[in-house]
Amino acid sequence: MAEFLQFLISGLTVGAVYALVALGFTLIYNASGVVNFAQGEFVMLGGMVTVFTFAAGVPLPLAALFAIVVSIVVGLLLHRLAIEPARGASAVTLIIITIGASILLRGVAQIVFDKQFHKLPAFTGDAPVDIMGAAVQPQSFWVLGGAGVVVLGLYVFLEHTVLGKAVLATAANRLAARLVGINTTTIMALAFGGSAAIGAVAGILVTPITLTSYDVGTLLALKGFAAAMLGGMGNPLGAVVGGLLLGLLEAFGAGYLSSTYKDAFAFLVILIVLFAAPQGLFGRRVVERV
Amino acid sequence: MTILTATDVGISFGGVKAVDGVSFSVSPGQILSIIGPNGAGKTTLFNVVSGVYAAGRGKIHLSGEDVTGLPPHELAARGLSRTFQNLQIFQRMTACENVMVGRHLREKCSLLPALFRTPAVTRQNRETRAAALDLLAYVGLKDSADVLAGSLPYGACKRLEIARALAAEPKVLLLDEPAAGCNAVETEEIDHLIRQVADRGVAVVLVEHDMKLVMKISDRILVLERGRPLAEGTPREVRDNPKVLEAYLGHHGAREAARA
Amino acid sequence: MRAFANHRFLTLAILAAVIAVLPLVFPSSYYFRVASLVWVSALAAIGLNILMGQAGQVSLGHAAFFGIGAYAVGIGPAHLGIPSWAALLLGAALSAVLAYLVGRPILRLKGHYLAIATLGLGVLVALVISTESGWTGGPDGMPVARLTLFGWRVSGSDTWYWVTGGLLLVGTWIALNLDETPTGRAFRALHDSEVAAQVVGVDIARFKLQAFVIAAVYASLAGSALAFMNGFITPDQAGFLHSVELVTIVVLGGLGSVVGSIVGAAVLVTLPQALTVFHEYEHLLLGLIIIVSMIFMRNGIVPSLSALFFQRARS
Amino acid sequence: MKSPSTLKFVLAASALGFSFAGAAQAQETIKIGSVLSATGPASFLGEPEDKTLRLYVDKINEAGGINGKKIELVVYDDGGDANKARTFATRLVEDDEVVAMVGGTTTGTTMAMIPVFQDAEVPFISLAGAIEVVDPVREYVFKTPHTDKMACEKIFEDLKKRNLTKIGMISGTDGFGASMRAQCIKVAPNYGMEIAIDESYGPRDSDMTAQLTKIKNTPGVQAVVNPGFGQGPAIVTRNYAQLGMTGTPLYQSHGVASKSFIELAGPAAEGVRLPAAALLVGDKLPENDPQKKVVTDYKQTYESATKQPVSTFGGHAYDGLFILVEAMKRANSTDPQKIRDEIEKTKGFVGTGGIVTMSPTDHLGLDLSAFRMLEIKNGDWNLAQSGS
Repeated sequence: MAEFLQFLISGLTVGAVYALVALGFTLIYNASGVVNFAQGEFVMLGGMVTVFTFAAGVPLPLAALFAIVVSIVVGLLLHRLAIEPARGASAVTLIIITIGASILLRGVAQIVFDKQFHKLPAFTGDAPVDIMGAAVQPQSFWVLGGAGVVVLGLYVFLEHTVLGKAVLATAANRLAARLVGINTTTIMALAFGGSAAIGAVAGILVTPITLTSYDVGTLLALKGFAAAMLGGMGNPLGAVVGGLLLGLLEAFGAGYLSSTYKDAFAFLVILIVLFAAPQGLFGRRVVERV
Repeated sequence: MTILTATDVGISFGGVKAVDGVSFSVSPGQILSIIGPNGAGKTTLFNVVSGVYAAGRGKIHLSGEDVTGLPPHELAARGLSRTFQNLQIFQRMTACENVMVGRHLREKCSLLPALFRTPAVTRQNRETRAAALDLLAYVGLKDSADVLAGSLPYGACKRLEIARALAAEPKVLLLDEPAAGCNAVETEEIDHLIRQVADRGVAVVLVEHDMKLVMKISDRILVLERGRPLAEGTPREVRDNPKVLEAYLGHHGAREAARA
Repeated sequence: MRAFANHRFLTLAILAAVIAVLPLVFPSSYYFRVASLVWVSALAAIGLNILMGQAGQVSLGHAAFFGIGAYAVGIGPAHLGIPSWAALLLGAALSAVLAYLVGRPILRLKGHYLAIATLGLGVLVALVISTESGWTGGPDGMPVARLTLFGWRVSGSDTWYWVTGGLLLVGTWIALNLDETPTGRAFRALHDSEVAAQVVGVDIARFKLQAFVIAAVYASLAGSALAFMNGFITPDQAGFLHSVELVTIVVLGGLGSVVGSIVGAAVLVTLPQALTVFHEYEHLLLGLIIIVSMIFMRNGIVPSLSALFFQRARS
Repeated sequence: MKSPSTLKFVLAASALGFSFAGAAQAQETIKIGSVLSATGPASFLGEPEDKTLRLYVDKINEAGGINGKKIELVVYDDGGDANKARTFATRLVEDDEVVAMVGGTTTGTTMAMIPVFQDAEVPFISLAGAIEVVDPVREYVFKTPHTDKMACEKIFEDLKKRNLTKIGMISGTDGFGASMRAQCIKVAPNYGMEIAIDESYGPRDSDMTAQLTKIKNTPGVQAVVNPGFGQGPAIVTRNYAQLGMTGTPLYQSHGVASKSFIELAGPAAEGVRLPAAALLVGDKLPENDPQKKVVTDYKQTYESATKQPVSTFGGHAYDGLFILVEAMKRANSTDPQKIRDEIEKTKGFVGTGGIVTMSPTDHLGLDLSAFRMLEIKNGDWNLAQSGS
């Protein structure tokens, strides 16, 4: 039981980060149809900027806030300078642009920061908490709680604000949204900024546990993308469930099966799910209209 | 002697019965038109018959064989071809290539000779291109043969789709609003074209809004309303059917029908 | 563009001329090495372009087949006693079989779902390669025996330049052949409209599978060639980043353009070599160049430039 | 770093135009090449190597160079990719025409480059860990870091002294971890070690509690060994403390031999042992230790120039460079063949990694005594009291 619980919490903590990355993917995908492979770089920025600002003597909460602001600015610049000029290009062209952006951001990070690993102090100490025999880092609660707040905040924003509804409308049908007077360019900028902020929050929350460096983004982007697809692209709920599920699959795979092949196990499950449900777990089933 | 028979066909999406208990049949050389207002389920019926959607219930027979649930390419192999209401042309291919794809079933298509471009492949290519050019001439697009289909005007695309469908040498041809968006002259041409096709022994099923065209060329007409059959018969019978006239075509439609 | 079949011979003639002439300006055999890398990457990219550019099916795990080809010629002679040339064919056959088996279920998926499924396939293959170290040498890689053909031991940068150049010519020839055949037309048709292709009788599942298998065999052969050339292979060759690199080559060069794949490979292989002058700014510039070229040449280098050229010529 | 060859390259590749063959080589310089993984997954090894080489080449040149000739250092970054490394190796040999090479951060990149240097008969001093670099001995290939096999032996030796024989292993699946894991499994029987459980984690994994829980629940495990490098071992160490496993001794490898490990692992690192070079405990060495001067000098020079804590990885580059420099001085020639011969004759060279004495059958020249068993106490490295 203690063992099971240990795997569970480990999986949820890692999964929460995947979920936030997946959520970032979803937000941008919905608003613009772009799969943003630079999403992992936002997580890196959140962590690295906080680390370096904190090291410069700024209190942690302010450093974190600053990191979020920096990431948002980078997100907006990414949209303004790389995505907007290529408006109307094919999906795969846009994907290559975001891949270029991720190489660029990593390149900048290795110059501005460095190539070493860094950590942040845990927000509320390192002493593990005992939950029915499972030892849990207090930071895990911050990650889970933080992810929960982000998800809840996003939900309230999307469902209960005019701007949020405009985002949903844009997601449902970009042309129609434009016709009813929604400025879809603004919505897209909003999505890039918001998605950058979500990524940065994930980076800040998780750095005390996982450490960070200039190149943590690539793998996170891969896992986040996998999570988003597992849940069903474009569905925020799917992204969260997909992320948590992926984290759990890895933890239980490593715990009960083979730690060497845990990634293989996770991807096998994704493949099987997609064969059974080609639109992911929560994806909309699209009927082709001809 | 019918070639295509649909019996009690139905399909629903999320609880909404888009097509509900529709039956029809058509014989070689005959033109059957399916009419009805928007949302009556005409295109959905086409999609079910041509295998694009899987039928929820009912049976479809082609040349006496039960073909219910077969994928579109299997139906095509059995002689059923169609066009689309919203253009489905191959945008990045030339007009001629579009029609050449239509000849797919008439070509030998094995991979290895293709990779090494054997003389047989080249020869067949030449034959296919010649056949495609004939068809393009037939629909009046000879001059556009080597133009990218994506850059053709709308009316030309409509005719291109017909040419592509004919290239498969079908026994049954489903035409989904072939005259939509065409001017009077173009409509006239298409009218002529369909008649010619039918005269060659092809069974034609037509979905069309242009009542003048429908009344003029149809042998039989099936009227749908909200997925259900409302009436069936010859153009005259349908035109005179009070149900259709009053409840269905409405005032305007009735007058138009009377003039035709 | 596609209409003139004679372009096929013109393209091949120009490519052959480039391959023949380049050595005259090469100052050292290092240039042979870089050019061979371009030919190998181009070969893999041309195959992937048949899948992505012609048939419109994305693969984010294509390096898996590259890796299978590379490791086949490593493992075959070392562990199974198979001659190198046979191992090369075996690798290609293995790639084809794997693509055939996996392609059936995977290719039912569309768009991004297909991307993640192929990505998953790539991750699985790379993981097996780097884990089964008894066979593959693990993450540190394994040596590859030199290729011997009829007693001739193929080695040396310049020899491999000609071998890979020849391979690329054949690969280009076949890809260009395919364009104007029922198969090639079926690929392009299902790319533009699956449903329209189906109703004229194109069995789209079959043709997607064919494109997948062709692309896998191209990648496998390119992988084998690189392994022979290097005499050493590591799991990087099968990894996600290499898959992304292949896709980038295809898109950068131009989807659907055979010449584009060669140009894309030339750019992406030589760029890091040229950018070493900038030392730590290398990655920054690489990213910037990719972004800017995709913004200004959104259909890829070759299609965009040739469109520009034809426009100029007309006006 | 302005390399005229790059310009040549751009011209040749882009224009298909005219050859600019071998101009600019008039000055009397000695060209030394290096291919390092300054970026990519092994960048925290490659970066200090890169900085060390540049730092000391400048120093040597300021002091007048070798036999009156200045050194020209050509460094390429392979990003950890073996195929790229191989290309850069060819470039060094064929285009830059270096007389020797110090580099090859990882075993994978080193192994991919070996054929180039063997074929061209140019000496290559590798900075990679695995034993296969020098076993079997190749004529032109040398290396400076201790082998992973030695690390295993050193750890097992210490375990044996403490009467601990049943161990658990948790290894990274990167090249370093996988190679050392294999070596440990191979030499374990020689020391009477029983590996009760063998777990692994991916190079980028961020949570190892699942694997450690399994080890924790394996009865009878007396010590845990963690072959790995990068951030993985730091996370393992933290998870280890989190799960309350610190009662069981934890051994790290020489792959974490940089102060940043202690920093990253924090208080959890207390009591962790690892085999490492004397460099890390320079200030704690007795005055009569032959390595004392070399390691304290290097540490001071490196840290004041880079503002980063010293690591044994940079030390390997230092050793490689000076073994080469001294060989060139002895050879009094820039002929690669003669340099090679002199490298092989290196005897009693005092480096950061130990005292190196090479021979035609030993292209490493270090023995187990080069390794010190360290223990982390009060946030710093200390020489472990053996047998405690």
